[in-house]
Amino acid sequence: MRKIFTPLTLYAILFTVFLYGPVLLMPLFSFNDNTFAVFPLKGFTLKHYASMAANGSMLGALWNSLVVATIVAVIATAVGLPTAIALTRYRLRGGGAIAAALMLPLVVPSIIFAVALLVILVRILNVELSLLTVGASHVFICLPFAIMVLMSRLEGFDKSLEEASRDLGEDGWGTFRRVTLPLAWPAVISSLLMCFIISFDEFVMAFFLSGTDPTLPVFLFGQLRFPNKLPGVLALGSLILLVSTILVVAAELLRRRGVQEKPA
Amino acid sequence: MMTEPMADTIISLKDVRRDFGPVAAVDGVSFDIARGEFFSMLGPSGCGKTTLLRMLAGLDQPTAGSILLDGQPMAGVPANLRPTNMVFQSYAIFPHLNVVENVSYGLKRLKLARAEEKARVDQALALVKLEGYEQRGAHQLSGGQRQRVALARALVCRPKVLLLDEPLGALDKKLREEMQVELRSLQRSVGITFVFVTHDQEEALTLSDRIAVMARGKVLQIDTATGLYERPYCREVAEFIGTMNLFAGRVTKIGHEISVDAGSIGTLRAPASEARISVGDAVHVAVRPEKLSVLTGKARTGTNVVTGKLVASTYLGDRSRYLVQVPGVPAPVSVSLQHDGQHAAGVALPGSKINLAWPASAGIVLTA
Amino acid sequence: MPDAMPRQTAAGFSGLAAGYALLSPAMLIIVAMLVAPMLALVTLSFWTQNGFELDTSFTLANYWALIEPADEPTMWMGIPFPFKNPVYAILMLKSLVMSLAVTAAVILIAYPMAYFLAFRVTRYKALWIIIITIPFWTSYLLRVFSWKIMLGFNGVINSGLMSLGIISEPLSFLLYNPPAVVITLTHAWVTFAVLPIYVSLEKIDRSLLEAATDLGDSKWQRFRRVTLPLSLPGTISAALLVFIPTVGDYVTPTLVGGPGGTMIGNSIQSLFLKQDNSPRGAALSIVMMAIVALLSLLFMWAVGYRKIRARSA
Amino acid sequence: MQRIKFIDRMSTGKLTRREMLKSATAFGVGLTVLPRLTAAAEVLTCLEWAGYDVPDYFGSYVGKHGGPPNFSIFAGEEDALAKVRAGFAADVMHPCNYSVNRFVTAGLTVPIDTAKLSNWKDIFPALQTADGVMSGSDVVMAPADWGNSSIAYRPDLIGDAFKDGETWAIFYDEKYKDKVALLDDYLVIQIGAMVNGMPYDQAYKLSGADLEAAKAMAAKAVQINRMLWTDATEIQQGLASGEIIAAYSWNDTIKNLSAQGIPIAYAKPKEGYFTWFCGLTLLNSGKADPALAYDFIDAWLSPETGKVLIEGSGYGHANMKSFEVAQADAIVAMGIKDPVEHMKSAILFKTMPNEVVNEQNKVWEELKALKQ
Repeated sequence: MRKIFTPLTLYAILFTVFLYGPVLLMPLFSFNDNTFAVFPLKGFTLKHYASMAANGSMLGALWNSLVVATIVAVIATAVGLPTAIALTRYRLRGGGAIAAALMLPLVVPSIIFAVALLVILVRILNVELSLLTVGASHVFICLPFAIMVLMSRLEGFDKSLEEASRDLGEDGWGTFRRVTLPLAWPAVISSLLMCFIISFDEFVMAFFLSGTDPTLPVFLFGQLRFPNKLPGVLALGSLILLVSTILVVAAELLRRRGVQEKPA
Repeated sequence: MMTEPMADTIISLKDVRRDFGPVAAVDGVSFDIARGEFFSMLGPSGCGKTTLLRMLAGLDQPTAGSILLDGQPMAGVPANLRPTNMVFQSYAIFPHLNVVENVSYGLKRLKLARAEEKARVDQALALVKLEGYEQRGAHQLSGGQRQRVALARALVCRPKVLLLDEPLGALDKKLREEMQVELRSLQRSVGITFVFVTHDQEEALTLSDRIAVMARGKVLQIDTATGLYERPYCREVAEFIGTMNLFAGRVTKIGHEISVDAGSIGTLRAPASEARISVGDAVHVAVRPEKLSVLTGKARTGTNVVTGKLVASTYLGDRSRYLVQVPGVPAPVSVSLQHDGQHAAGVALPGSKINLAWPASAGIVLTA
Repeated sequence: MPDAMPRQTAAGFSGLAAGYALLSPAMLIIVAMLVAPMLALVTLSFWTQNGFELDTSFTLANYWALIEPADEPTMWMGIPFPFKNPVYAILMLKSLVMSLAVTAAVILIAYPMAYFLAFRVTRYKALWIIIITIPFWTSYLLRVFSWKIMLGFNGVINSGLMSLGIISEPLSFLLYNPPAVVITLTHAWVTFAVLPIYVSLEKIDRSLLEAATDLGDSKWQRFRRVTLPLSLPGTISAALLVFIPTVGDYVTPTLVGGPGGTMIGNSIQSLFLKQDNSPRGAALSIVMMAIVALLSLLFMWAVGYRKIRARSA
Repeated sequence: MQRIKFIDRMSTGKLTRREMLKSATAFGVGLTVLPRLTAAAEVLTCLEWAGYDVPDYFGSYVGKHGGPPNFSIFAGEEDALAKVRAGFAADVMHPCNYSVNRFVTAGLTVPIDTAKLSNWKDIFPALQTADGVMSGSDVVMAPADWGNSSIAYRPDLIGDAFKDGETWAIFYDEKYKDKVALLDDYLVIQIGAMVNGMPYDQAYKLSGADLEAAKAMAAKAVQINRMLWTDATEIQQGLASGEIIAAYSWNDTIKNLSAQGIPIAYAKPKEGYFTWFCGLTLLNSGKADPALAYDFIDAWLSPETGKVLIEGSGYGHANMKSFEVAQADAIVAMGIKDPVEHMKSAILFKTMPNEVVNEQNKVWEELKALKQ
């Protein structure tokens, strides 16, 4: 009786094709024996991967981005969660205005923030530009996203669950840890993922606020200007794609094994 | 099973089956429901009653078998096109709509004239006594009010059959009893067939014209409240409805009465049974607590007597409840005694020896 | 704020103090990183710049320059712009239109996907969600570049259409124009929109959907009358999430837009970096922010966001 | 590094109580923006173009100091200027002659003492005194790399566009709509004026009413050009795929496309072609020992660096000796027979007054915005 192939499934597949279509050109051209990413393809080569592996500063930039994005995702979500709880669970005076203020970073073009922050950080606070300044600016631009995602989840679930936990003897922290957090978990994961992606990909802030350690987008922006460097960049893009795919599949397999090990 | 054709059948189930993977939630069920009947499905959770109800609504499809609704086969008819409406266990009040919008939800597709739609909504709200709550939002209603909205919303569509999935489960006892009365009178006044799912036997007995007792996906017995109580078909039904004392034994003779050798307590006699029984079968003789009496003198003929020790007695005002340990019977025998002068309150003391008697006609022979 | 039922705080929480305490880390970050730059920006917009020197005497000239009327309106796409410096108004309008187009496209594309995730996927939900986020682990710049290959002269689309014999000459209108910016931005933001919509769909009590069916709704009616209204909060979040930042984007127009694809962000960037006129740049950004904020509020008001939120809470 | 130093100083008791307190407070204020207040950098910091942060270009510096300096990458001089003006501390910056004036005017530079540069004597004399190198009597930029800006075109696709001689007019000709590409720069206005007969000496400083008059040509170019490119990859891809048949290009386009076997020619248009050069400038915000900065600049000026530049990317180098050590065919591939003669025949970009830069930028942005 159950229909497996519905129009909606077909749509989901088309959607995935739309998402991946342009992205998969990267691996395609990374194996193409041509400096230029144009059709027709010339021949198979691995030399672009060799040139990428030899490019120490590119790998350094990749590492910088991974570290920054991970820390930013954790901090933004950790700060966003109590904020979302406060905004959904308490009837705060001025809560609406606060919520609106928290969304402001979305409205301001990042270049303006970047320049203004640069002046404030360097001129007034006398802070040296580094990955920390990039990270701080990323936490700032990720916060609205984290809060939005978390709020939409927290608004949904029954408050009596938290009250039940209090009733069963948990204190505020225990209730948070044993009830609120597990229930908000899908949104926490969404928030972490979203913040990671935003930070990993953010260019303008990083461009202005990085010191002598570039993040990957800043580095790539420079590299893309050199036609000779392009294939190496495509090789890196493909590798990132491959690694993230492997990670995801591995995580899913582990998860499923974990599920099966539980007695039915 | 009782499947004789009824004069005016509205629902007819034939060998309905629903499998979830290897588990049969509903395992070959057949019965009919008459037009205008208040029909309940009673059973412990997981017995398949809700699944059966959802199949009537069209929210679930049978794996096999057929459902006829007012003579029409329902296979392939989606829920929205069936002449049934449902009151959900959670009430499923639309949170984005107010009371009137909720109640008129099902009317929109009929494209009635505004006045008529309003008249029908008002009538439905009056029926469930919710006048004055028209503009309330779903989150501003109490549990009882939500239940009434759900009822009005379903009734306003004038379904041929109203399906109710434990609609009183979330209400407190007083409100529940009130609602039971209202539900019953409502059903009489609108004359619509109600199919009611519950796990509360008292509720089922109070409300229903007939009750289907279910277990493990099967219907054990369909009968009126009296029928279920007085003439259970099997031990399971007997134990599910009210309290039942059971004495195990083996059939030794079948005549106009049945004789059962119950081991150490001797031979028990019981009236002939509808069930197919032959000599040598292992059976139970079942007897309700209120059919037992404490024997003070000599037993009359045609009376079964057992002897035991009183372990507990509870004073309940109009009656007392005794628990009597009878040697050879695993569970203590439960006795309910009316305080009608014959038995004074608090006569027997725990530990004292006691003789219990019941007329042979009060017992029932149940197979295994 | 008037409200029918005042929200209760969770039992035992010491009320408002705890609430504000929970807010404080975020507030601290926002104040430090938002208020200070914003104040700087507002102050700057009232100053003038001569070369590299800032004249700190108060003036409204920067705002006046944005709306100063002219005798002869400048025509652009058949629309008259009666300003002395019509470029700002033109770019503002163009940016808004492009951004709205992106938002509409993103929501239209993301909604069915979110619906699929919420209602059709049962066993591999997490896997699906991660699958749609994987492409975003690669750099945005690379994805934009990939779109150039897709849309370009010898790109996938042109090569494909030519090998199928549908066209004989490569189509050149695919790249370096506003539609290219819209396509690229849509691709870039669509996953961000899927997540909040998915969350709000996932939250919908399934018995509400059954109730709607039971009350006679076909699948489509049920969607229109129950699913869609109940998923509006997430959908609106998603729309704002996309609309607001894309208005001020300037990297994508630079990369794929060609001269016709420039947006207001490019103008702001040029004022700050190339024309040594940061005060006017600041004024332009403030006006842009105000317009975006106003439009967002208007939009939320129009769809009755508050009402929806209050009811579904 | 800083942290190790900090701990080291703390353990040896060199850290004062006040410094400790300051650091501790700063640490408490925000872990996220952990400021490094002890700012005596022992490493040179260079603001460099993306892609030029490779040791090949400053081999002798690496040889002497054991490693490369720190780099902060920029993609356009405007970004770099904004960053430095905002207070970013760097010792050396790599501007080009047409933009260095903006750094000088902004008061960010320090004059260079050429006596400290061993390679200065071998710099092309034309470059030693060129526009942009000198600010008054001071040397503010040590010229290092140079190249040309001219028309790169596909001879196989160009048709008869250049039958009357190679010309910039192709970018302003309706016939070549969507087949040509200029740079995204106000230079489009200046070249437009040159096509109309104005010499570069006047075109580069167009302003006011003259600039208004020159707008029409540029507006035409905005409509006609397929794109206005912002990076070299974009334009080389376009030429490689045949999407573009002629483009404003630097020398590396010729080198890269020929290497892929794509027919490509570098025009000598009748209106003239351009030479740009870039060099190294000392910034006043630098915190490192100036001797390090001079070592770095000197490394850039060495013939070895020139050889790498000529052979590797097809650009010229300011040191005359580079052309002696570089492979002859690499020099020919650049389209250069006699470097000295070559430099004379090209138009050297001029330093524009800052106000003119602003004004032309404004007009240029407006022209692009008004494209229908």
